[in-house]
Amino acid sequence: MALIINEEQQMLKTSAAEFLKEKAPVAALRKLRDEKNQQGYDQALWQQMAEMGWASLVIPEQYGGLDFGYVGLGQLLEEMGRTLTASPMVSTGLVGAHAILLAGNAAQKERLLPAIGAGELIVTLAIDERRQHHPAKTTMSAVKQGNEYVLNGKKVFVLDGQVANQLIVVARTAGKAGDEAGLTMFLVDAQAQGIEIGHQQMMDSRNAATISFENVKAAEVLGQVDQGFEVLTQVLDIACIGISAEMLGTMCEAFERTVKYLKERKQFGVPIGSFQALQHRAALMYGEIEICKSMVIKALQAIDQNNPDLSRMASMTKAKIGETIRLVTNEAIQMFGGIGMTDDEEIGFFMKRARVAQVTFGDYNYHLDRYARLLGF
Amino acid sequence: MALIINEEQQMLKTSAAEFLKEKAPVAALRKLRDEKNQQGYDQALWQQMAEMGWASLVIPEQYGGLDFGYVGLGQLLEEMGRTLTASPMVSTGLVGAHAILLAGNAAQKERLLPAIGAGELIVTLAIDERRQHHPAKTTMSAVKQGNEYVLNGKKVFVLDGQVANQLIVVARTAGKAGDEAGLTMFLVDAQAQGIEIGHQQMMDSRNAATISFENVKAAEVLGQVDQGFEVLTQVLDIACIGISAEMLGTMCEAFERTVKYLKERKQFGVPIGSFQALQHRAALMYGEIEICKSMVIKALQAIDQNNPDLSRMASMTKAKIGETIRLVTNEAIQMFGGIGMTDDEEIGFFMKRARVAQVTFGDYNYHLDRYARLLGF
Amino acid sequence: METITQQDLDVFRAETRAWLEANCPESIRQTPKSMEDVFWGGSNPHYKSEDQKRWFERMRDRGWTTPMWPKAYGGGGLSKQQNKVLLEEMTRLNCQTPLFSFGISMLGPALLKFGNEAQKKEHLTAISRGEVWWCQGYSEPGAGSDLAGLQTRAEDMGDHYLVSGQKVWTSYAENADMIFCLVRTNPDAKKHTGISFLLIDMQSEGVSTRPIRLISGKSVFCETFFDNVKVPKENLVGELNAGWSIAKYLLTHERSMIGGIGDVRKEKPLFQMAIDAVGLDNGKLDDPVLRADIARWMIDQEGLMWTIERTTDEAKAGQPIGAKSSFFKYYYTEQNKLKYELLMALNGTEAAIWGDTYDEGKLARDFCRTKGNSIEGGTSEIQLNIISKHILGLG
Amino acid sequence: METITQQDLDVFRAETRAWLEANCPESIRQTPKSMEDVFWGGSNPHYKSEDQKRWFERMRDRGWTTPMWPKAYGGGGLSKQQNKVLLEEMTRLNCQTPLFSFGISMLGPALLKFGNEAQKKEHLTAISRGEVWWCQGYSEPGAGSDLAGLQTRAEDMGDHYLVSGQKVWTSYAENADMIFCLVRTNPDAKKHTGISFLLIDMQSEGVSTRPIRLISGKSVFCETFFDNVKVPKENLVGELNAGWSIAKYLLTHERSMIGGIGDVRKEKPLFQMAIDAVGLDNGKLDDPVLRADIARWMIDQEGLMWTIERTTDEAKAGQPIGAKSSFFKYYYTEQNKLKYELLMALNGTEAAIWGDTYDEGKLARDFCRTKGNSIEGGTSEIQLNIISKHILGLG
Repeated sequence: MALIINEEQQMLKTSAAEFLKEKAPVAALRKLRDEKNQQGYDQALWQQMAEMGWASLVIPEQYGGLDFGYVGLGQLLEEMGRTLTASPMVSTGLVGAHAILLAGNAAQKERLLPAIGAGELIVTLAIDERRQHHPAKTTMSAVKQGNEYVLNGKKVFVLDGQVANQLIVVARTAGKAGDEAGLTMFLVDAQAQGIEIGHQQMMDSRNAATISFENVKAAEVLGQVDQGFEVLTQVLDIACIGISAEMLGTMCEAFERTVKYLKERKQFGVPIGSFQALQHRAALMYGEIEICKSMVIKALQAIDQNNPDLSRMASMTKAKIGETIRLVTNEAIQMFGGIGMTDDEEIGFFMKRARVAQVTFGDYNYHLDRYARLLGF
Repeated sequence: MALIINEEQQMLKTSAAEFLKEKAPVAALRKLRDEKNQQGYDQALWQQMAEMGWASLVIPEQYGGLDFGYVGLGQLLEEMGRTLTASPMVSTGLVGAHAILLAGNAAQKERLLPAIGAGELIVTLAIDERRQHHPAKTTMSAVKQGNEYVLNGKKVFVLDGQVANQLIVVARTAGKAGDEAGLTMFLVDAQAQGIEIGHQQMMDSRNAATISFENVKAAEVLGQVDQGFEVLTQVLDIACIGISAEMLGTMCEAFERTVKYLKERKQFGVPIGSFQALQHRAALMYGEIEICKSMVIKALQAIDQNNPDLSRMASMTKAKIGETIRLVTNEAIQMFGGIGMTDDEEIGFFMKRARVAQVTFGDYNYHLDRYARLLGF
Repeated sequence: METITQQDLDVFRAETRAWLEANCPESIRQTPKSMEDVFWGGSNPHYKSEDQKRWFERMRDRGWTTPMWPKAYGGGGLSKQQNKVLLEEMTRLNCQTPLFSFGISMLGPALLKFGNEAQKKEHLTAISRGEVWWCQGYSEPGAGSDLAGLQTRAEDMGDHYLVSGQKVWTSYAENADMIFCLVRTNPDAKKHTGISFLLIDMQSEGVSTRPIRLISGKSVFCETFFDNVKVPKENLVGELNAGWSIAKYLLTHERSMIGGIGDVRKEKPLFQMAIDAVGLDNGKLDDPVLRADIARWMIDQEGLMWTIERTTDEAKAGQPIGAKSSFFKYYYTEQNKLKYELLMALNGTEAAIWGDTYDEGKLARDFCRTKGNSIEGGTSEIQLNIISKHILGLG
Repeated sequence: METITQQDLDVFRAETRAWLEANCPESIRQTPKSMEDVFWGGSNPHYKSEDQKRWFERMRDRGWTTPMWPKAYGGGGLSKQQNKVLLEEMTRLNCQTPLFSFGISMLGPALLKFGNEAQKKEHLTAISRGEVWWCQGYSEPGAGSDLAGLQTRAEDMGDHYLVSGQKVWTSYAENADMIFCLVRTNPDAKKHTGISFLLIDMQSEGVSTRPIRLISGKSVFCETFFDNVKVPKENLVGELNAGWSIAKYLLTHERSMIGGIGDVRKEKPLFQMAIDAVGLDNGKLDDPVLRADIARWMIDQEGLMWTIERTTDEAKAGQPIGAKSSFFKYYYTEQNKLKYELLMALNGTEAAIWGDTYDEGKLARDFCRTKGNSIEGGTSEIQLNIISKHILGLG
């Protein structure tokens, strides 16, 4: 398959770029932040996105979706990365919807997917329990009591957890921390008795929650009991690739703004972009970004093609993108100089978003290790 | 203690520099190589060095030495590093002499140290058994038979092994590979029955040997049976610091030649040293070399002061010096360009010596790991 | 200067020790937690405590807020050796510095070298006595690394200068009584030769300030605007159009301070913080990549500290330091940035918390703040240029 | 050019396949081990085997040593599509290239574009028929990255040029019959405008060569000296003083070849070599730092391959490649150097063995040789300059 996007995908990308530039530029994120918006995103905007089909882009037609494919979704995420648009696209459109799509039974899909697509339902994955992402190390307990399970434990860094309607909670029904077997996904109402949600503003001005579970009754299993790990892995692989596409947009925009600045800003009577040391550093970044672009489209195609190597591709993509966005946003601040350190200048927002995205669904070291593990070394 | 050398040490350094520049410049190493000299160094020159007391610089006066201290020895090694002088200074003057000094009994010291100091005896340590240095993983077996031990196994990368008179062989008298306990050092005559020495020319035009032992009878233990590891560690720490001093000289010389070349070589009508990208890379090297200089003198002083932290200092010094000499010699070739790739130009000799020195007594990764281990993380 | 015998010094040490023990309040014998906790002086002084006030006044009265300045200007008149003794004795008791100000650290040295008698008398005395809070006006939005490219103009109006323009990164300008500035007095001269060094009252008509919010949040930095501000002629320091040499003198001074000081706070070694965050697995940090990164950082950090030590020893032995301070500035700030990169990695998603206050998101905000280390006080690029030109002779 | 139908192509494919199967000897159906094993042609041809000779002659007689060149010049006259079919069918059988030469890859394209009819007739035919071994004379000791700074002079003596100067990095100059050169024909013009493209017989009086020994040992490179060498006027290609445009055309050609080809030898993936060298511990490479380094390298390498793939696809879709070949040249060579750094680390002291022959110290020597990758064919610095200027628009 050629590593280029087709006309339909290009049209979506272009129209998304125009829409976002107008409706959700970086200034909109700044506004959400300065207003201390606890929702973390603009509800009306999300509604509009849903109406355009963004939340149901990869959902099959039978559940009201567009079945447009992942390469297309990637273009959307990339454009949202460029404008740093805050929305439940990642938490719900990418992760929540996928968990239901891949693990849910027919009834669950029919009940939930159309609502997600319509922008009416926020469903987010509650998986991390400590600072480092490591699904197999999940310890949250789910003990069977009659027809129900009782959940106890704590989840952290739950994206949009403060406004979610439904939580997909990964808990341990068997085995011990470190075992891949024995994990189960539960669909839990966010209002359920025993749930306490602590809202947290993150560095990127988006929101996440710390959620504690005290004897929370969960009746609804998503997928198979004890067998959740495999489908969870698929969900997370797709999540990694999706967020990589978003990060690609963020790094491209940050880089382009930096190159523009290098051309405009004068020091010692010449544009600073005429200094060879900065030129070479810019050229190195250009190269790394080219590599990232190839990885993202290759990985997006791999989802569409059910490539059996998806996990390895997801990990290498997330790792490489994570390191490159670190490089690019750090260099951006340095090259903008004092101006880049001020909150008035937007470039800092890119570095902050980069930092949060880097640790979402596993950081560089996690994915580097996983990549090697998958190859058997 | 001030981190500077005193007048006596400075005098030694200056006179050594003059002597080496005249008697053993890089051209002398080239000559040894082109003549396919199997000894690997100039015997007459080594004799002269011994007469000047270089081989007995840190040997106590009672064994005919000068007891001049390690900071002094470091100056000598640094100057030898600048000229890439091939000699048994490392194999015998640094390592062999130290093993005897630290582990030997009075009789052994009296018998061997004056002969080493006089340049008459080559004593080298046979320790590595595979590509990676790792003393505790020694497997060569020494089995007691009456008053003797019988050695079986193979040693590789024995410095100057092809011309050594005596070998200090590290063998296992108890325990298993990985155990620190159970190692013993033996003094073995290089001509002993069952020893087969395979000569190898190394990348740096110096020599090392692969030595196999088949039922070799060893009667003479150096130090305590089964308890060799501790004293061996001391010997190797001193060896690491000594060779780091030599490497410091090599990197300084390579760097200075590179900076000189940057000023002389013209491209596009200007010296290439006027290009900012090269300037910044040179400035970065300058800084790393400054750090290396401080580490070497600090570590040399630590030997003189019996600093209990010597192992950690040895490992950090060898690690940092190894990475920096890699950087500096790689950059040297790149900055010399095509000329640097030719054998006619001497800069390549520096890179080659750097590569061998880097892996001598443990490479970067080994010492980085050891450093962390010693700090307990 | 008269020579002081060792005996004299011993006597001085004994007296000083006794005086400090008697006069430094207990609550002052600890390292201040932040720059917010130190006493800055000024026309509207703000003391953290009665003890702080008492300590300041006692030290001020001995001239020990500026121990080496001449007594005639409110200083202590101490010799270099005596000052060293005083500092050692203060360190022994962990006494806080009684007065911290840019007047002491920056303007003072400039006035001592370049000021006329009247200026010394007036301003040094006020600085010693903590009566005036000074801030610094060098940087401008259009200038940046090209400091000499500044555009703020001071026009000679006969009996006064008329100043218009804008300064940026004027730390604490909101609190300051006075500002020392570089201004352009000859717009036709080559850029380094048309600059003068001027003292301006912040209360003058036409001066206004605006705080700067950084990517890390609230900061002490401000922008300072001059809109046709009248400045008396006697406020010119040094010769007209010769301000650049004063600026250079102070910049070198500043760079060696930034590079040399190290982190004053005592904190756990990085590997210990790593163990706390990630834990050990079979005796090794439970992330082998981070383990190597941290080992590398610690080795470089210790190497840097030893290099500062070695350079100090070499300087004592008479070897010139030259442009080495640029290397220290470069390496120290790059190391500090890297340290925060590692702390972020160690703390994973927890490190991404921002919260509503600085303390809630301290790590993330400190991290953001470190990005400025390689920009302020001369960018890393400028330092590399200096090393390359002045140490290596490339150019 | 007439259009070829799919049906025609299918017929061509069937015929070609049958012919190759009948005419390509079994021993030729394998990848050559090194450049020493391929057939280079020349006036003193050296065949590795009878089969190699037979294969060359059969292909030559069909014009398939240069399949797309016109039949009039000894070529095969194939269309682009036919050539693609031929290559695919050769690949299918793993047939070796029958003739390898700089005449085919470099001089030929230049002559086709810039040569006159007589030159095409004479030289292209000889190249196709493998009768003349050409080498390239661009670089000079004083020039390096500044290729246009060349000093070799060709003076117009009325009926001939008189050439004096020195070339360096003239691969296989010792074996070559002819050399194509850049020479300075107008020393007074600006440096790019006084250069001409000249063909010189290596047998001429005054030409001498000296092999260059590299840091890796013996090499195919030579220095070539011209001492008042007479060159016939008809050996000028293109206009006088317009040689730089020919050189640029060929350089772009060369760069895209170097960047694009990748490693032709099939070898184990790096992680497998690492396992062989270091071994596994609990399923992970028994050196966590090397493990991470290798994972990083492999990720970048695969990313590079995908980027070549993507760029090819984009080019097919009509997006210009522009200066991207500079990026490929840069990244590919830096990756190759890094790979050898990792192989050296993996093999520890064993990698430091040099021995007496290239094979004994192969790894160490190959490693040394890779250091030239980022120098030859335009240094890494030059590539970064090009990316910065032509892709990013900085300058």
